[in-house]
Amino acid sequence: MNPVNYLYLSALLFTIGATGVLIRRNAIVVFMCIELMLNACNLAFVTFSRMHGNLDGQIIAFFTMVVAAAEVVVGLAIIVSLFRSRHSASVDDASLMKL
Amino acid sequence: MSAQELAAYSTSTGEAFQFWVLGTVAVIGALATVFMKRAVHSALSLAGTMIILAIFYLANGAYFLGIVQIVVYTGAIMMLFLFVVMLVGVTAADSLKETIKGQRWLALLCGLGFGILLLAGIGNASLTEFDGLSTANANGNVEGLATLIFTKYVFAFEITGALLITAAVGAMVLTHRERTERAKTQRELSEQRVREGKYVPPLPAPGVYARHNAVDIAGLLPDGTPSELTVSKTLRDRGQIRDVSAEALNDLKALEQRAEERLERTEIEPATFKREEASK
Amino acid sequence: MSFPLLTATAVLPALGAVATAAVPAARRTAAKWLALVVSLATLALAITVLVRFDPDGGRYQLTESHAWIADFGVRYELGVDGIAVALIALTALLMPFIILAGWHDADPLETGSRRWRPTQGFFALILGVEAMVIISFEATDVFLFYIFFEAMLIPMYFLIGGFGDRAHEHGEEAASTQRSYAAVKFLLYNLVGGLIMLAAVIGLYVVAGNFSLQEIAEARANGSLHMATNTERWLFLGFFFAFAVKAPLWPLHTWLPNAMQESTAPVAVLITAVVDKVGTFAMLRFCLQLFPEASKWATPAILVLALISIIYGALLAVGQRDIKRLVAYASISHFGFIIMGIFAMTSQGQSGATLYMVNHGISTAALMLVAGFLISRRGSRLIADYGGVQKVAPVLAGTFLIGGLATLSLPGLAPFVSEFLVLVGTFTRYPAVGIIATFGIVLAALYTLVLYQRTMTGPVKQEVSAMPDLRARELLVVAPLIVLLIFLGVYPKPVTDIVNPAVKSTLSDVHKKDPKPSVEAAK
Amino acid sequence: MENLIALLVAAPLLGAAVLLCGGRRLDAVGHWIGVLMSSASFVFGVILFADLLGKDAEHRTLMQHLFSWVPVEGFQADVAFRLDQLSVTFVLLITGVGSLIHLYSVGYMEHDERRRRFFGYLNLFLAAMLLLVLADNYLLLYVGWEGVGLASYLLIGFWQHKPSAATAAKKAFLVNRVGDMGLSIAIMLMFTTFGTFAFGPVLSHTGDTSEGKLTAIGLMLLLAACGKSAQVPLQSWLGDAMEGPTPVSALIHAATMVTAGVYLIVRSGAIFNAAPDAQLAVTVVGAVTLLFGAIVGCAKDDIKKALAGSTMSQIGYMVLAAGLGPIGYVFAIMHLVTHGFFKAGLFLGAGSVMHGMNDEVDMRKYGGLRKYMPVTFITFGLGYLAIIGFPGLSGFFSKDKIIEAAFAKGGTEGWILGTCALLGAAITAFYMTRVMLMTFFGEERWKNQPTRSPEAPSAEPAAEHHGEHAEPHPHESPKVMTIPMIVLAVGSVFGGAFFSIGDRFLHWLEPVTGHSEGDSPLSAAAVTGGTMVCLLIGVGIAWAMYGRRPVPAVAPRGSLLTRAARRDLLQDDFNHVVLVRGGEHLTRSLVYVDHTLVDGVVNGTAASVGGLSGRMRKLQNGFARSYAVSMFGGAAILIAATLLMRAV
Repeated sequence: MNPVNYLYLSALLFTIGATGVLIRRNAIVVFMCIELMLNACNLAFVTFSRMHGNLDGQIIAFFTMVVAAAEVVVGLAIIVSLFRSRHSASVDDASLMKL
Repeated sequence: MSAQELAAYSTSTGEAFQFWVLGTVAVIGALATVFMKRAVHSALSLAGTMIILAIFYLANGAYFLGIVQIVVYTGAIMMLFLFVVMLVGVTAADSLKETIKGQRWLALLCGLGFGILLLAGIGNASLTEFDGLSTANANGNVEGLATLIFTKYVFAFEITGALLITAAVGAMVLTHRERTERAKTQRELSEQRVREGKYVPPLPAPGVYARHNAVDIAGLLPDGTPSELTVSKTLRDRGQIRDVSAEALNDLKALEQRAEERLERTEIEPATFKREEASK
Repeated sequence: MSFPLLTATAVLPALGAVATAAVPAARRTAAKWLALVVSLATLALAITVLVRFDPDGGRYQLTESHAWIADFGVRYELGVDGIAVALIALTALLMPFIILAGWHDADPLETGSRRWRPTQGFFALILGVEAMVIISFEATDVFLFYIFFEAMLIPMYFLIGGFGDRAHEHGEEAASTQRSYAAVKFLLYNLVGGLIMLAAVIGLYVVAGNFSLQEIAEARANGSLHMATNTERWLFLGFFFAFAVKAPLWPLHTWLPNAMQESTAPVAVLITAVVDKVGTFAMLRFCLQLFPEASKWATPAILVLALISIIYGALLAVGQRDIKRLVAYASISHFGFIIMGIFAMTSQGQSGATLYMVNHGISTAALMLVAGFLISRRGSRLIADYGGVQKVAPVLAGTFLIGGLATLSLPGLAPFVSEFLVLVGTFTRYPAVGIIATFGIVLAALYTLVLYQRTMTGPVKQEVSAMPDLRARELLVVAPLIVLLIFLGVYPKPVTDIVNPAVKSTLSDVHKKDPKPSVEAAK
Repeated sequence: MENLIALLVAAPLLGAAVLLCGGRRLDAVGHWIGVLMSSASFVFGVILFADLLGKDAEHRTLMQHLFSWVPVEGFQADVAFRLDQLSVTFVLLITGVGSLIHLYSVGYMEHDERRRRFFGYLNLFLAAMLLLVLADNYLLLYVGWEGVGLASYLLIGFWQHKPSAATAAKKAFLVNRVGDMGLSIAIMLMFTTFGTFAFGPVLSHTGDTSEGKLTAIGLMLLLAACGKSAQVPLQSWLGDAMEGPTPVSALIHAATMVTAGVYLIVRSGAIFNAAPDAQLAVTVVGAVTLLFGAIVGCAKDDIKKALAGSTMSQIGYMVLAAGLGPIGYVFAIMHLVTHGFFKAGLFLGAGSVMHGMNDEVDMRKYGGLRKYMPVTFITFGLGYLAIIGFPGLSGFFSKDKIIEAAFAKGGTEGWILGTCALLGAAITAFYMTRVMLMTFFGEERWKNQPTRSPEAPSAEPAAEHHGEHAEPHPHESPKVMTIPMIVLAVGSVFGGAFFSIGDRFLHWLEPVTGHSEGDSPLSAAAVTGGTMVCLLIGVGIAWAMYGRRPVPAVAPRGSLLTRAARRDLLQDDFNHVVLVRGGEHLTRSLVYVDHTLVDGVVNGTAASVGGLSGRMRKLQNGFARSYAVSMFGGAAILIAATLLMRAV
């Protein structure tokens, strides 16, 4: 089997995650979808590192994880405070982009 | 031959089998993440997907990452998610009904197009030959990563450290609520109640039935309607009050009817009629 | 590495602007004095530049050059030729008068407005404009020039939109809306011009590989850099369009009347006497040097436009009912003369045009500032609201008349020399154009005298009967300008001596020789 | 000795500067400063004149080069003066008569609180005029030329609170500007032709260039001359110029402004000699103006306007003579000088009459004034005799010579021009007699009727003495006014004789202007006889009309010609309809165009952009997710693009 399939898989997962971001309103779920996308990328990285035979890909994936962790922490904190202020976790409710 | 070489060049049929099975599961998990009504379920299915990804990492010779994936992601991050979900409301199932006109179709269309393009891109990129990680992982995957991290990527590494700290502090700052005045003592509260002249006695208890832990069941007022006051504020906010007034009345009816039957008063219709009425 | 005089001349007012803006709200007067002192110091520096500059020396002097954005060959390159020196001197000279004239223009209406600091802002912006104008006169790197040519718009925008005449015939509400309209119009016009120029600048970089004016001019001269005819023409048009907007050339002029009408007199002077000069100056320095062939190709069209500006501007000035608008249209007519002189491509024409820039700056300043004093007294810009001022305020009327006579270029006052040079220079090569342009002289007399007659002469209007004559501060503003007008009218040699060599080399860039007279009677 | 030349100009210029910048503290002595300065420059003039007399004829030219004025590549304009016989003649006339008028004004403007400024302007006027006649190149001459225009603007509009005065001043300046345009074009032509515009080179090289160019230059110079000397078609400002105080009229008409045109033509003689067509044009203009002015003069009831008409026609004589070329130059100048004397005298006399009559200017309200103001009467009378060319008086000599010269032109031209000149002489005699009779003879029409021309300025001296509606009681003017009149009268009596006996003037000017006797078809005696006959006819008719019959106090409707002449032969109406109205319409429509068309295009674009963005705004619904969709779609499109690029 050709490891390229891993890439196909990651692409698929990424797309699903993206679509989720677009159609879900619950901020937490949206967040999960973002995580899904990140993971898909990580998979791609890892596969690439295997293909090119060096570890840089894995390093990047590692950094991605770290950053993702940080991002999740902050993001969830934001969600919580949002929920406190306006008893809902819906993305649309929170959107004040239009004055 | 050891897993190392195996991961390096050829991909054994075993891996192929593993890929096709677990890959399917992963995709299903992803879909579930997106389409489950309740956040908890989404979180769980995402966790499943992540574990499968961890396995794939291992299969791709990224042992360290595989472990980290399980420990950090599935172990820490997903748990964090669950915490928040609990905090925000487990049962708060948000309807999947779309509010923005055409959003869903647009989204699906974009997703479809995007996915197709991506796959096509990967497809026509000639990635047939590949040299495995045997050399890179020669003296241990972890050592290999470490050397890279602490030599080539040391600067980025430091920065990510700073980033993590910032994130932690940021999270605290965001969630921390500054208490402006001293918390009121019991005494002050009661005094205040008396002064305001409402709810001088403590709030009424919830209607507890020995059915399950039922703090979420409102107590009934004499006319049989449930009283919001009897349920705690958080539940009220989440709208997780269970209204059992109807069944209570039904049970009452049932009781009466049985009593009637025992007393050989057989006019079924009214009873049934009543029941239907009650069930309304 | 000697002392970077040019940089200092530009940086000093910039620092002054920052300092002025930083003055605390309560200390208004301090800010004013600070601005005044800074402008005077800048004048001193400009004079040193004037002194250090050797007319017979190299073309660009006091040059400075440092790498700036190495990847794109952008350099921080300064250098002045005679034309630039003259204009820098003019700018630095006018600033103190502008500041003095605007002494009370930015005092807040309601006293004790702590938060907003209009006065500080006003003077800081003026100094900022000065800094940018000066550096764009000095820049010999096209990109550097472009940056400041555009950046100039920002402070000007706020000056026009933020500070208007204290009294307005339609009340403060209408005033503010019209102000903002004028400001936005100014900004849009110049931005459009600037963007087109930006495209041309990039194009130039693509063609030439660097931005240095001198290098490119060199390369063009010795043929090592060859441009395809069409390329050169397009680039030229790109540059010229921007400059034509800045120095309003018909039909791109309509922003000027609004801007000058709505802004306070000192700001109006700033626009027409200083900022617009950058446009005409840039035509002379960039268009002709970088694109000699294209310039020659475009000359007929440009001359026609200039001619239209001259006549059209003058006619419209006659038709105006608003003093400031009238002066604005007069300026449009004068800019027509300047551009005509530049593109006549004769040494008389171009020396005249340069001289014209200087003289027009001074004369317009004199006329406009006096007009401003007049308007501030009566609180109206409409000519019809005045009459018989000459009887109640003779000094004001006298200075106004002298300013007007300078505008109609009366011999003995500075503008005459330049205007006549331009006319002669044009006539020697394009007699028809020269003759038509002379009609502008008559029209100039018409609008000036009509303005003077309607405002100053006749029976005294009841509203102006209590009008005070010029105060000491105002006299201090006007008198030096008038003295200067007379001096340069009688003895323009100092300026021409500086300008002539620069003009000569510019002409050699475009490979043009003055037409010889049919009879050699001079010897 | 050369250095004195600059002082000629400097003195009055200094005076003007001091008086205008001096401020109120000079009010007390201001007028005397003015008189001092002008007479100082007269003294300088006399000294220089004496110096020139000392030299022999062809070395009578002093040059002074002050500094290089406008040095530009190939364009050299210097501030340099040339004093030769021609210019010194003018200098003496200007400063001499000018000083007298200064003196006269001291009395005339006595009660005007702005007298100091008046004298400042007068000095400025003298300075400009002197610069004009002393300049050594045309550009510097142009400075004086326009300086004169400015001074006249200031003086005519001196009573600015009178709208009529302000308008007249503006008109004068504008009409002159048209002339100036001609001069500047002429200078440009010279520059392109000769590469310079200094008198010496230009006038000495006229042979080297084509006649066409010279004709063009000549015509442009003629246009300039028409503007300054009020020749048809640019004469319309002269009548209105009477809005100024009377001394100003005297100064403008007699000594300075209007003579500038004649000076220009005579000075540029070399050019005209080489361009016959231009010369012809000059003579035609002169002849037409001569008759035009005379006719206008006949119809006016306003004494000053009548005199203005006569000035026009006298200048016409000079221009005519100047147009005749070497035959006439000298006589043009001679008539100019003598005219300077008697016309100044006449105007000062008229001023003195008005002074005594509450500034009444309508001659129909005069009459029989000879008893009341004898000195004025005598001086005015002498001036009158001089101007109509009464034998032995100065006008006789100069005008007679011009008429001879006109015939001497030869050919039909000569006949036509000569006849015009003769006709002019007759009309002159008529209208001057008319003025004389209406003013000083006949019954006293001003009796028992309040006379006060409504628009007469309160600043005029007599107003303080008499109330608004007082019957005038005529009185002789003070010494300071009469003395200049007497001096001028003397000049106008003996001037001509002095110049002509032994052709003094001719020999004096010949080196500069050159002279040639034309071949006159008539003998000098015949011409003189003809002139005498015309004179008598003119006087006779006037006597018949105004001397025998009483003059109606209200002007009769009069014939068509009379009415036309009262309105300056409709020339003003023409200007008004064609130029003023047309100009107004043009400007108004242009303003409209500028606002709607030029500006409208821009605003239109702006509006359309605004509308478009208004539509676009609908897309921004503020929902994060829909933005996300667009981002995602964008990403998809990017990928598609890259793939396509790689595919292609």
